[in-house]
Amino acid sequence: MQLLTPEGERVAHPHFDIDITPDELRGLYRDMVLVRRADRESNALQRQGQLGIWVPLLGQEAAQIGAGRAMRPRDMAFPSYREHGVAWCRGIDPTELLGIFRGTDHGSWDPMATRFHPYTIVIGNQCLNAVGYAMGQRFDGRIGDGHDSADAEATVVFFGDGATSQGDVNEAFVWGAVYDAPVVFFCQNNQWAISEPMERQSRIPLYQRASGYGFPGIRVDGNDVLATLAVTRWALEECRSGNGPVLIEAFTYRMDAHTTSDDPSRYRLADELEAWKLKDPIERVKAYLHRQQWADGDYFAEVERESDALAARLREYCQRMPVPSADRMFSEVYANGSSAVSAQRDEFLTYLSQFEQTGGER
Amino acid sequence: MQLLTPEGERVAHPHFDIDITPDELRGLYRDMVLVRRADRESNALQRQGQLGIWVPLLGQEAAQIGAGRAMRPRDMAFPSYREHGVAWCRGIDPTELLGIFRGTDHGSWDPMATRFHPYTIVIGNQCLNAVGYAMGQRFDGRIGDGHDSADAEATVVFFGDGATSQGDVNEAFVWGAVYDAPVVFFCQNNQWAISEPMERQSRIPLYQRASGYGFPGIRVDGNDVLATLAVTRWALEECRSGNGPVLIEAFTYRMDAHTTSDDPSRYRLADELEAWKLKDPIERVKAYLHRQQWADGDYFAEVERESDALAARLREYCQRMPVPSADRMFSEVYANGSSAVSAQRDEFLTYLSQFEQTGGER
Amino acid sequence: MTEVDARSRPRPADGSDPGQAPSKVTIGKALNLGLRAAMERDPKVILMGEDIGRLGGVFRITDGLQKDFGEQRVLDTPLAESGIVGAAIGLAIRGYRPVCEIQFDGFIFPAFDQIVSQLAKLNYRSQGRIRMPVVIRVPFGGGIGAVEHHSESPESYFAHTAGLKVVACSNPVDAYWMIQQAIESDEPVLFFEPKRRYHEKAELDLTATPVPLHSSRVLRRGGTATIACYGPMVKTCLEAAESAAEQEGHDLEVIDLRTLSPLDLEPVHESVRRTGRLVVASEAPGESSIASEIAARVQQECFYSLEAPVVRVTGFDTPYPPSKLEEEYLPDLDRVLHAVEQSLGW
Amino acid sequence: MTEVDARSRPRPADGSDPGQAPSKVTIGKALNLGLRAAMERDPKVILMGEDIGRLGGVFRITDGLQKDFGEQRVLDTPLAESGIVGAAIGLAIRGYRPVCEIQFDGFIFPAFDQIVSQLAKLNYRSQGRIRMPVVIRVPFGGGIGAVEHHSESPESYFAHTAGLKVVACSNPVDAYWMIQQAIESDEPVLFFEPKRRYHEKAELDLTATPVPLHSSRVLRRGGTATIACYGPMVKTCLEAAESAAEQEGHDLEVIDLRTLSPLDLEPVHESVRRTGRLVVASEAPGESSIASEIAARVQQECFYSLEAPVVRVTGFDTPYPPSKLEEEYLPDLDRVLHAVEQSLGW
Ligand SMILES: Cc1ncc(C[n+]2csc(CCOP(=O)(O)OP(=O)(O)O)c2C)c(N)n1
Ligand SMILES: Cc1ncc(C[n+]2csc(CCOP(=O)(O)OP(=O)(O)O)c2C)c(N)n1
Ligand SMILES: [Mg+2]
Ligand SMILES: [Mg+2]
Repeated sequence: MQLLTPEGERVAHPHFDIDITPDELRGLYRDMVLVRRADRESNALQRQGQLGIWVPLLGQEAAQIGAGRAMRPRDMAFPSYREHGVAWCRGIDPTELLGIFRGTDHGSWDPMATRFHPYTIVIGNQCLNAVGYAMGQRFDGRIGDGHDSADAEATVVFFGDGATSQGDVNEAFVWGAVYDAPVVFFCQNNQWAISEPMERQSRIPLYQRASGYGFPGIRVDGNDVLATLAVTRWALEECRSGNGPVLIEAFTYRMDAHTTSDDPSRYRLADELEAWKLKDPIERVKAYLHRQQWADGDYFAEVERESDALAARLREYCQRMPVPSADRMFSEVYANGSSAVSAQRDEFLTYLSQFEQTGGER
Repeated sequence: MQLLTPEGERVAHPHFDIDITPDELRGLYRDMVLVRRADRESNALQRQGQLGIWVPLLGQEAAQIGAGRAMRPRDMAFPSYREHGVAWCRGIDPTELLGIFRGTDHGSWDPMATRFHPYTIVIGNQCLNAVGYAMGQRFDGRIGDGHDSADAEATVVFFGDGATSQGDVNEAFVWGAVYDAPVVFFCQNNQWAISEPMERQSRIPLYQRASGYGFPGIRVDGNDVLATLAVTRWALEECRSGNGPVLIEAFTYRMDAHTTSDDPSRYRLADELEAWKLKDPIERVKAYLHRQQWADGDYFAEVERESDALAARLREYCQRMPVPSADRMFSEVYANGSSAVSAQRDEFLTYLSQFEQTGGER
Repeated sequence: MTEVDARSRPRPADGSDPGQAPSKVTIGKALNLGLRAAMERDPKVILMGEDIGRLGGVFRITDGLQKDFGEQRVLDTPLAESGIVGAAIGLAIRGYRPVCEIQFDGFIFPAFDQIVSQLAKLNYRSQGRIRMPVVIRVPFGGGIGAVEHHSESPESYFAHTAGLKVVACSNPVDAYWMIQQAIESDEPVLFFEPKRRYHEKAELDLTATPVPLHSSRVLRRGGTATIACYGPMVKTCLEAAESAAEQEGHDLEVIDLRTLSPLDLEPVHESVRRTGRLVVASEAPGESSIASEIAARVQQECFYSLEAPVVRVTGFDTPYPPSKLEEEYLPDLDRVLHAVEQSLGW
Repeated sequence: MTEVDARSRPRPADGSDPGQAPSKVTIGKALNLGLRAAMERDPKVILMGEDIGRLGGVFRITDGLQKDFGEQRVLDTPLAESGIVGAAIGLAIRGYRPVCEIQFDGFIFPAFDQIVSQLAKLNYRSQGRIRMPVVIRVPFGGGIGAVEHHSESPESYFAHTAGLKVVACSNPVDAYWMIQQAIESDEPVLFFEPKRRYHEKAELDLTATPVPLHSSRVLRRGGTATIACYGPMVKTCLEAAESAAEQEGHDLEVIDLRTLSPLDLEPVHESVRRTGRLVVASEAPGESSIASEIAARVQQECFYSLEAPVVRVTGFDTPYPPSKLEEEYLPDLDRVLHAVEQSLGW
């Protein structure tokens, strides 16, 4: 499924076409440029020793912005660990992602207020959690004909091509189907699970997995923000009206390393990257905006300035991030506390205070 | 897929037809009668307090004998806990199953010699183990064109409709497909997972699950021993020639309780059972043997006598089964032993011997 | 069954006469009543598990609840434990209070990853923004003549996992209150039920004030030695204490731990300071277990009071044996007394 | 790299000069060499895991092995840990000797069910007819500044599981021999590798006779107090002992446990009988852990020798913290010495 070719030409589609205003498309363009810039800046911050690790989204901007912008405020998102673009769409400032990678926290945003769950690192876990949440949406009467559609809700869960091999992800397909849960399974097939190509996970295209469970699966050009937006909107509408779940395979490419600790030159050829560069998700929108005269040089320059400012803000923020104090280790282990943890905290803080008193080094 | 109707009429099938001699069919009949009888006797032994629990196969004789008889000696079987009929085909005497249910052992047969793995109780675990074994068959060069087909091998793994929801089973589909493992996934859909009907596990027929993983899935009338035999033979041949895996859904019915501890009247209607009785797997073969004049009253009486003898032998065997001595608890915990376990054994046996010395009761 | 419950349900399921003085109920029934009370109190409480609906669970703990509360509050789930816990987590995020039943102890392991990586950590990870009011009920332990995987005592795995609370009930009164307290708390609670004691009976006074969930409790006072135990071993240890009193004139103190993580060892320390001797009894394999933890802590806290080392009497460090051997495997009255003798003979 | 290895491979991967005296190798390299030696010796040895082939594993422990032994002996598997262990079990039944790599400690939990229910029990269940020569390699512990789930110390879960053997190496020499011994044994071995020490170097004498796999080892003799430790804590404890010797004139005995289940505590008992004091050091949360087990057993075996309670210095009973706090979380030299002081000050 494609609506915008790599050359920036608009193509029609019988089922999934979309009406897009110049304003909207400029917005999508701006989203993609800004999240890419935040991603590159964070990557650079890692190189400068400011972050322990970074997980790049480079190349997956269209998939994430398309999906993220298709969601309504009431919808709930369950990310994996690479969904910086979706986070952006949920109103989470890129600075709020840094703590995870700097090692100061496990995500600083409010998952309930933003309807964006904490990043999940154990591959696949979040898919079952998302299905449970979506079951709750259904139990709450938030879907189906009877309900005012403005109140209707659905859930989108994000995972990778590698994740499709995990038991949890497949159990999520079972549960989603059996409970008609309003959940969109959004798989970003970026062709690689660290060093392993898609063929190590499946014989057949991943969107076909859904057919084994009795719900629709569709592959979309994940580098085409319009197509991704259209398909995700449709899938969410399916869910909100009680026909969920839906599996979307966004066919895209991880243009950078798996993480800053990874060295892709050990396992993939540079040619592959070059070929995918021609399908860049941002370039094609830029070309189309140009061609349609929906944006001019001034506009592009303005977005550029905005992204410079964002990068500068990230840089500055990162360097000023406070190290949490030792008692963070012991806080919120339990909702109601624990005698054992409190005792350990007290003992450890007393122990630490020795050093302060003597001015000693540890 | 059906080759023999419930009324005992032979129907043709374009792809899966089978040539069967009178001898062979009598053999299948005999197999089914005998395993049913062993099953009923074991069930009765439980009622008499001789077994802690029994897991009936009643109604699933055709599925199990069809699959079991399709296997060659070199093929490997991984059962769940209800595969008494398959055990029979692997040359395991029904007495060898009793220890599990009487609580004297966890299965007394030699899994390597019989190529019949121990019963697996944790739902789904065996599917991954079977795929691993089948990968080994492939690594050993036991499949494919280059190889003499008499040496070729494959694996059959048995599981239920409920099991299809487990992560492990779905991971087994992934691995089987990715490694082209020569494994037949043999799902006995007996309509129930204890009290839960099929609809709690899947929206769509189970054989369709395979399409999500890119290998063939087929539903067969699991109460039709000929059809099951034909389809399993075909599937094994697919595997042995390198085209595995294959999923077979044997559509059948659990005619008794889940186990002797279960009370199906709490969750299913007697009507359902009555309807399935009309599709009894043994009756239709008997009718066909009659109709074809491949067997007469004498033959049926002979099989009856044989099954009486088997039942008597089971009864007798069961009552004489020795309780293992206490040191069994400590043996074969590790292949090379363990200082900790040895110390515990010595201490416990010394402790026990006190009572013997004093003649005291424990 | 008291009037309180009788009012809301015309025919008490235990067959007792409504409006009568408290009658005896089993642990199983007490759990059922406790679940019912929690569900009546809070519409967000939902039950999830295999065969818990129409069948009422293989132990009938949820008997009648689907009939009365509907299929949306008592879910017969797909056969997938990771799914049960994983979906329960999602439902908890959505504001529900799921109570999951794991059919048997040995079947909790497919859910281990969701329990350890998500359930235990989400409160911490989100700095308290995501609460995890999820209860996982686990009928545990041996002694019922079952086949493999149906007699495990996996509680130590969870006690070793930070972020989980772990409790075990040993009698109907505790069962009734503790299950409700667990459901009411905003924390993930692993709730272990002594399956071979499901049929033990006691009077249930619904007007009593329950003891706090995370506290242990002295069930029998005595000065000769202390026994700490939990779950199914409590009955064994109480019987051992009676026997020791009758036969040897020993006066054993018996403490029901009730909370396994965090442990509430104050009553144990207090007791050991008086008796100088401690036996820890548990069905589970002893190696790197809760029993080890108790020994490790008591030897520290009561170093100068201990007149003998802490003695553990536990299941062996072997797989649970075929059931004909389980009487040998499980610490029984004699082995508990033997451990007491070891301690006294030091 | 010694001549032995150099002969079979013209260009040693560590860049050393073949035919030279033993040179220093890292733990990571020693594991790589050990795996290579095991694979050369026995064609049934196969490696399985995520990214272990072309990439050589995220820690490069399997570097170059797929190139030399082919894709059928070094399998880049689907992303599914239950699959890795579950398939390894099947391969073991078929006569292979699989060595599984779990990419990081926190990702072993999806495989927990297969490990606990099948891997640990099949030898027992089949009365020894099915052997389980499976090694599961787990880079474990913290200290590398990683994100969540990459710094766990899950070894106690496996020590508590009957049927598994559990070991941890702490230096290149042990790494080299222990991995080969684990592969050669017919038992399932959980093999813990101290990931933050992968780059520690030592000389590797390939002609030496290795100590048996399931034995602990005194690394430093001393009479003031005993420290028992394993894995990444060994280096910390040796440094602590040096520091205590220099600063306080204390003479600490340091024992590397090496085998975590079964424990080999004889050397510990022997030592404690001399020193009267024991500190157990481990990164893992202490509750119901291997450290608890050691304390429980030593207080029993050395009751009259102990001049102070066994002191545990461990990770806290909390989830592993964000990495900026890990220096506080992990027991460091100061905390080990503080524990020694506690013991001495009793
Ligand atoms: C259960 C588990 N196993 C292993 C890992 C280590 N790991 C992190 S990312 C990754 C690859 C994921 O690939 P994919 O699902 O395609 O997502 P992508 O990283 O490409 O976005 C692996 C193996 C993990 N995080 N969790
Ligand atoms: C992991 C696990 N969970 C739960 C159980 C308890 N249990 C035993 S059999 C069964 C139902 C199995 O149904 P199905 O797969 O259809 O097989 P059938 O019994 O019908 O042959 C359940 C839930 C188990 N054995 N293992
Ligand atoms: Mg990927
Ligand atoms: Mg079934």
